[in-house]
Amino acid sequence: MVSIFFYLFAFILIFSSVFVITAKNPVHSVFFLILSFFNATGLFVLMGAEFLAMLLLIVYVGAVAVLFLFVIMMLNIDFKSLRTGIMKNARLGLIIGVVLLAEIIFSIMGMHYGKDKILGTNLSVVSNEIENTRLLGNVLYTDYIYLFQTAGLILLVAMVGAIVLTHRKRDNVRKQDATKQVLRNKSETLNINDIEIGKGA
Amino acid sequence: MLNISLAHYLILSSIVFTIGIFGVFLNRKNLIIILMSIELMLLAVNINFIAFSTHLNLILGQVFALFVLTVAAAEAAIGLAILVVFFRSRGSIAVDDANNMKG
Amino acid sequence: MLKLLVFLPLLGALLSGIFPKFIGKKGAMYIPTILCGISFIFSIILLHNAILGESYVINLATWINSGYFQINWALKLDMLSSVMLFVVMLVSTLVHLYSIGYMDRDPHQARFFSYLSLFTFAMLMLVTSNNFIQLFFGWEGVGLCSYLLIGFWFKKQSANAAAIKAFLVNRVGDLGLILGICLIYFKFNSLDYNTVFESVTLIKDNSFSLLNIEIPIIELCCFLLFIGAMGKSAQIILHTWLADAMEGPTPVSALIHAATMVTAGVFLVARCSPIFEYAPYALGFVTIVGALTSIFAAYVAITQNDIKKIIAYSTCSQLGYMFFACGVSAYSAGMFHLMTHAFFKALLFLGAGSVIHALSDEQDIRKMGGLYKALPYTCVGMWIGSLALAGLPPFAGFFSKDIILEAAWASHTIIGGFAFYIGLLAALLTAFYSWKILFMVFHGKSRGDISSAHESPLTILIPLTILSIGAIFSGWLGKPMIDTHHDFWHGTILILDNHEALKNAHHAPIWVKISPIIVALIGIFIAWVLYIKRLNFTQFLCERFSFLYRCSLNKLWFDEVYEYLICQPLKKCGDILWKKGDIGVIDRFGPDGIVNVCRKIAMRIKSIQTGYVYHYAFAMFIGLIAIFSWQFLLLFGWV
Amino acid sequence: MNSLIDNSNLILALPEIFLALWLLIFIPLGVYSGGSLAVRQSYFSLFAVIGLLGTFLILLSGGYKATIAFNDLIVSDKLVVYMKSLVLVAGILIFSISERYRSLEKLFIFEYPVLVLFSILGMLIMISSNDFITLYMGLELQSLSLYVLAAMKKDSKNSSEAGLKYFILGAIASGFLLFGVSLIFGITGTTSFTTLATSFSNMSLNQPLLVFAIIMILSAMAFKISIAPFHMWTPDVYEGAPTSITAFFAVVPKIAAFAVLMRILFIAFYEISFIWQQILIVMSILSIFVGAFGALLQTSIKRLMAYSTISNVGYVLLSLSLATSIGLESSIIYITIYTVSTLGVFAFILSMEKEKVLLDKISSFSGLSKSHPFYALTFTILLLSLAGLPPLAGFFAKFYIFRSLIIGDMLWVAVIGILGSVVAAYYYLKIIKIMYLDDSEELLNINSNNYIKYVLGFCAFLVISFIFFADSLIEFCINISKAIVL
Amino acid sequence: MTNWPILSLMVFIPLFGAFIISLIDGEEKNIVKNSKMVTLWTSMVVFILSIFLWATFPTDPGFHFIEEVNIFSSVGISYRLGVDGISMLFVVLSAFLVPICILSSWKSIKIRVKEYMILFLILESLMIGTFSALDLLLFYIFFEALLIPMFFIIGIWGGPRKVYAAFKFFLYTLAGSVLFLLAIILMAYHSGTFDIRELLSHNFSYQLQLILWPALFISFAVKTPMWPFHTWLPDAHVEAPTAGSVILAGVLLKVGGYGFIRFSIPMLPNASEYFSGFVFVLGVIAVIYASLVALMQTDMKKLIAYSSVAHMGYVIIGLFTFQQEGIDGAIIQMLSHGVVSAALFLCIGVLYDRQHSRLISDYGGVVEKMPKFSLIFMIFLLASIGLPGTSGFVGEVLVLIAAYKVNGYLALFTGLGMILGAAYMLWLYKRVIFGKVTNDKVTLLKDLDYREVCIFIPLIIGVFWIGLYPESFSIEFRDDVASLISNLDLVISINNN
Repeated sequence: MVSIFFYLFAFILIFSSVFVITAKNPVHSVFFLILSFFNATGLFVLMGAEFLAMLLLIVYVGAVAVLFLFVIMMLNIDFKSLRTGIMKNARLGLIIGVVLLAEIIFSIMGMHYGKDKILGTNLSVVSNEIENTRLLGNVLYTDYIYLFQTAGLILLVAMVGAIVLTHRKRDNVRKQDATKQVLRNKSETLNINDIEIGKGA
Repeated sequence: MLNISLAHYLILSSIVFTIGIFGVFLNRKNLIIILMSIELMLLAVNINFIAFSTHLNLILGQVFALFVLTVAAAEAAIGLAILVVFFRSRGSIAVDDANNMKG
Repeated sequence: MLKLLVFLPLLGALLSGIFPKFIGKKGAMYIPTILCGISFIFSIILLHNAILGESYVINLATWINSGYFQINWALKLDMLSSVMLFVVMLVSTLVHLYSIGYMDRDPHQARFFSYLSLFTFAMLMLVTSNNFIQLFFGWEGVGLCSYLLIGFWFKKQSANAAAIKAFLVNRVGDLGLILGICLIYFKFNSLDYNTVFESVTLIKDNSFSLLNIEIPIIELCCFLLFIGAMGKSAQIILHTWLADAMEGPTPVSALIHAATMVTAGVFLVARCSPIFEYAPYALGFVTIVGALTSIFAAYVAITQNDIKKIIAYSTCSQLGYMFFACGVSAYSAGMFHLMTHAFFKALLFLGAGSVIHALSDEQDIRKMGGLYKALPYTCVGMWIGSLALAGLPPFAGFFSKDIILEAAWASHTIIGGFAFYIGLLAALLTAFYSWKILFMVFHGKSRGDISSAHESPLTILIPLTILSIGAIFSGWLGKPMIDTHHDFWHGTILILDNHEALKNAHHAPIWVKISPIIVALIGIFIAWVLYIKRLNFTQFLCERFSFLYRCSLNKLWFDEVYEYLICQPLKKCGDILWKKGDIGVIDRFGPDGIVNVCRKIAMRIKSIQTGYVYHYAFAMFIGLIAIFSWQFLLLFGWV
Repeated sequence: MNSLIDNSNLILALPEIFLALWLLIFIPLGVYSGGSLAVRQSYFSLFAVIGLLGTFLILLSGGYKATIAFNDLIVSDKLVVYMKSLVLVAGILIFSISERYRSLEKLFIFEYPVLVLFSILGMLIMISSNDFITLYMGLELQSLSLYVLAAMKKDSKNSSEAGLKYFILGAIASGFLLFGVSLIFGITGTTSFTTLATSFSNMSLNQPLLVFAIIMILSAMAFKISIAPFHMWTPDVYEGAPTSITAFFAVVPKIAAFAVLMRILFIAFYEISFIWQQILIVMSILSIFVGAFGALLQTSIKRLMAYSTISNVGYVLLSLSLATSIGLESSIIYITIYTVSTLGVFAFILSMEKEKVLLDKISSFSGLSKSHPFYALTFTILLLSLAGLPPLAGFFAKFYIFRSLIIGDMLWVAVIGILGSVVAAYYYLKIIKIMYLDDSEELLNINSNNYIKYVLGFCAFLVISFIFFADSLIEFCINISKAIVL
Repeated sequence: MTNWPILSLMVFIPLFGAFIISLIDGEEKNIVKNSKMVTLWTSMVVFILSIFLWATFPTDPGFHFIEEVNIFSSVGISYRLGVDGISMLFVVLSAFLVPICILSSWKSIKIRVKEYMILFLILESLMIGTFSALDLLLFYIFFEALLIPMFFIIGIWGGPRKVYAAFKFFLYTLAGSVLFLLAIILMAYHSGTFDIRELLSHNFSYQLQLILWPALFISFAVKTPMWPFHTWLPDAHVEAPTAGSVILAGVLLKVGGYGFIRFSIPMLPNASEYFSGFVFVLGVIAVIYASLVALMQTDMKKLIAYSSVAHMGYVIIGLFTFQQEGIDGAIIQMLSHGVVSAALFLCIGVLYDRQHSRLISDYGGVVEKMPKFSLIFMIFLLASIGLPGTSGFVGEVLVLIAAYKVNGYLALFTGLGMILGAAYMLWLYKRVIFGKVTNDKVTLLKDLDYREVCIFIPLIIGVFWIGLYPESFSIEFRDDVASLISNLDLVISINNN
């Protein structure tokens, strides 16, 4: 049962990943990315990491992927020109990639943990008495409090950075400045001219 | 085949990782796809972490994956922001156009 | 006294060389002359002392001191050196005196006298040295002065060329000499004459092998020394400079290129007689070279037209005589001839100088003739000189040349015999060209404008007179030199008992003794016929034997051969090495080449840096895979 | 459940905490402050510098005690303190010399100092990390700030391009790092350096996956310190980024990355040095040569400095690859001297301007020796030091590197390395030539800024007088390395 | 024997002088004048100190006037100064030439006088440091640092191709010497010390010597320069200002020879012996090749430069004979060459100052206008040829003699340089000084003035002093050389058995 799901998820994951990088239209890519994430979520669940699976869905599918879509839409890109992309060094890259993959797979086959070979042993989820989320929570705010805070800082940096980069002051855009409005007084704004009768235009 | 071992996950993740790398350097026209490829790479890493975490029964792997997820999100935000800046200055997001500086 | 003798000329040289303005024009001429005169007087006294058996060495200072190589500045007085001192100082003083008159129109007298005195000093250092290195000092010193004096008229290209030639040819000889000295030092660990001469017997059997031939060290040593002598004494092969050296002022030719410097080679051989005596092959070589030079130079001399060149070749020829005398172990005969030759050859040169001076620097004898009226004293002087040169009794040359030929004959070797007959033939030619000069210059019709010719001033005539007297009487006076019963040389010349040429010479048959006179007379007769009697016959002979004539006229093309075989190739070689070697190869493949390679690499790296981000990513990826694959293969032992 | 937030843990992280808090005050301050831009800017800079100074003081007051805190996540020892001090001092100096440039380029926004401070915070975290997770978080904190900083000059095409390239390649590099770390985690079951150090003793070491993991991690670190073949981003980013940020790039992150690399190599992977030694040697020689040759034909001073950096870090890595105490010590010395020299060079670069535009072309320095002898002289001294000529500091830096190589029995590597330094000498010399030997048609205008002048003079002085105080520094570095490698 | 640090004073007084000059400020004219004066007096003080050093120098072998201060105690590097008879003379030579250089550039340097003077003083300090360093690394520091001021002197005040020449000089010598640095480290690593005195008595293994020797050789061979590493020299000489050439030829080339005698031979005796044949071949090639090339030069400075190559060939041959005569000769030859080539460059500088040309073809008949100059030029030329009585001879004859001891052919080929040397030098003299005046400019030449004569007089004295009484020099180093050779023989015989 697990294996069927694994292969299902795995194959969809791989294929959708391939489409992510080959799709001509970036919008399609984003959708394939979302598909990949969904499958990854499935795999996470298979491995017993329910919290992370949910997190992946919420953060990635819910936020990041949407961000991608948003940017794509915002930038008003001429999709036609993007279609002409040719993969010039594809063949060389493919060969090298296959070599790398072969080497990694070969290495994985020979992997040890300690002195034991790990190949072939079933990846079984050990059922703990504490559920996954609680387990994470337990260590996250204690053992890893330092990192947790750091992560916060990283997010802050991301925010600051994103604002710095994308925020523009446009000169021709009128903005409402409440302080200025309140501080207005008569003498500055009003000019009362004493116009003689009959001479006004 | 039906025995899904750690190796299966690892191989899967390495394939995804490789696809991610491929996405970076095979793509000539679209910067956004590069960003997505990076997300794929990080996803592969997360699969690894979780697989090991399960295999070793150590929560550390999941913690690591959690932080990776967080950071990846921040990274995506920054990446997209830079992309936007780039687009504004060049009017294009083609990778080919980003070669003002070379040599 | 010896010290004063040697250094007074130096003082003179420095005074007129460095402070010409201070001592004035006259002073620059007279002071060196007077100083030389004083030295000359000293030299007479010293000669007298030496004849009485005095001999000593004055150590002045350390010169070079390194390991066993310990050389002192020293002055050595013995018989050999005192004779040389006398000859040198006599001629030098006379030439100084002569030059006062001769150079009166030259703007650079001070320089000239400075050079002359410097030369005298160098020659004295050479003569009085107690070791080979100081000898070399003098040797090179005289070479330098010769160079300076030949090139005295620096505006003349030919003079400059001649000066350089003289120096360089001498240098070739000097290289031989210095190598010889090196060899002596190598074997004897000393360069003092005494030490070396005393220990010659110790190494006479040492030998080394060259191309499987065992060559005794001592032979090589003498051979090298003799190469030095050849250069300085203008022996064949290295003779080319002497004729060209006549570009210098005539007094110079008289002093340096006739009487003193060129005889240094003979002096060297005589000085080294203790070594040469143990080197029979080297002696044979000396004989052959001497003989060949004597005939070759005489042969060339007969067709030359420049009065000084004829005398120069004559000098060359006479030096040949001296050498083959030394070659047959008759060193004293050589020295004897050296002395007499100094007189008559200086006389001839000074006479020729007088002629030239009178004719305003005209040297071509074809443009002279009938000068005996205008220059009577000079004419007499030249006659005396020529008679002495031709070896006619009772003039000085007779005695010395005679003994040389007799010694050659008496050595009873093939080489000696060869030298004898060659010497006779040369004597014939000598007489011929001597009278050719006399006839063409002083007698017959005048062929050029000689109306302005007038007798030279007293400063020129006095030296001529003194030298004439010397040319007549020095043969008598010098006779004791070759006396085999009484050791005139006080042991400074060593002759081994089995080399008894000189002893036997006195017992030579009468035809041997007379033949030189006869051939000389024949030579004079022929000259008379050709240049007084039947002038057109000369023309005929030239055409009849045109090959021989051209050979002689062109000096056997030695200069040309040297030019094409040595000078040109060397220059070409230098040019090739510079343009092709340095610039074309070393720079091109060395620094510049490396720079270019670096530039290429830099271009390559620049071109890799394309600016495309996917290329950068690709590079990272490739790097990763390359490293991993390398390690991967390493891990499985496949690399 | 025991809380980790106790004194012993907090004291160790106090500099970071202080800096983080300072930042948290800074951001609202920046957002809500009024007044003109120029005035604000100078206040912000001052504020940032004070923050850094405060951090530095707190750091120094902590002492050198070697301890581990936060569940093995962070560590403090001499190396950490020294490297952090270097980072902070260099950070302060660069901050002060970049003031003028920022006013020139209108980089008045307060986010600039904020991001710089963030990146320094990231570096501090990196340096004191004792776990790959901490390392990763610190690295990312630093990198994300730097990506933004590189792209900060929004109106400049080059700046955004630089940011983009740096970001993409940096992200790939962190992907590599993570993949490697995940494998290490899988193989050993831990990511803590100290635990890793002991875990290799009872496992099979000849598995390719371990090698692969290490290569992945090393590649990522190589990227951060711009070691060939992971250096490609360096010239472009140096050129494109705002010059003050380039100065920052050239010095500060390198120190942090090296500090953490030292920790990885000499603590975590020390047992398995046979795996990484060869790899590092090859990579460092490659980068020595890429750096040396790549710079030869450059016309932009910033690009040239990028290649110079590549070549210099090659030397540091070379001596690290020895896996000996002497190697470690000489690389610390080298980094110190490199920091000073490069700082000075960038102080110079930041002061060269003409008509309100910073000069980038080397050729525009021609005749500088006549118009501005002080700048020309100090710059020359710094360049000669970088070229490794005695008696300047750079010479001793190289001397120690080669000494460690020879002691480590790597003579041929030393020969190759030293030849690279000759090639490198050429392009430094070329700059000197332009300043002293070429005649200028136009004079430069250097608005004298005392900060820059002081920093320049100070660096040049240090470089010259290194020979006099070197002994104590070297002694100190030896102590540091002895504490790490026994 | 004195207690005060005379060597340090000699090293630091010029630096102090340079510092003083850098403080000079005010009107342009005054700056120029004052900096010249300060430089001159500083260098004179150093020269006087060097004379004092020489005068009080003990004759017993070994190092004297030793000073020692630890600098890098952790590595074992110290500031150690000290001289033995050999190096002392080079110190004197350096101190002697600098004032002459300053005087010679009194008028010819017109731009950036202040910097020029500063650089010269730094150069002096470094030269003296090089010769008096007793620490291997300290030696290297001085040795290498010499490049910097020289680079600027060639580069700023040089001729039209100054940039090329300066770069070639700098990079060539740098490339040559970097391997020396590695060798130093290796030597120190194996012997455990940087102290030259200890290293001299340390016995390196044969294998190690064979590795070290080439590294040292390349470094010194470039500096010397030996064929085929010589091509930087003509360029550097031609482009350098006169005083630069003087220092280059007079002192810097000697550093190479000094290196051989101080390091290569005594520290690596077996390797030196092993490679001596190779060195001889290079030396002979240098002598003949450089002489032939010199023959064809059209530029006077280049000619002299090539003659330097030939003369240094003698030096190298002399050194590697391992004979007392050879090494003595080589040292004397170096001293002599230091004086003579310096003087020859000054002579050419005199002409160049007047006519701004160094081409032989631009001259001819100079003697008419400049008799004093011609005389002086002649003296140095003859010294260069190696006429007995001048300084050139002593060294040459000793080298030849030692060469003969090793191999007759070596002496023969070396001796050929004598002939060729005379050929190119005399030909040069003929073309420049003699002959008719063909160039209008020559008629405008003025003879030497008072200052220039003052420059040449000490050099003339030097030439004759060395030539006539070399004992006063050789007495200083003879015993040092003797002990060196006895050590050498000992070590070689031990290792051969």
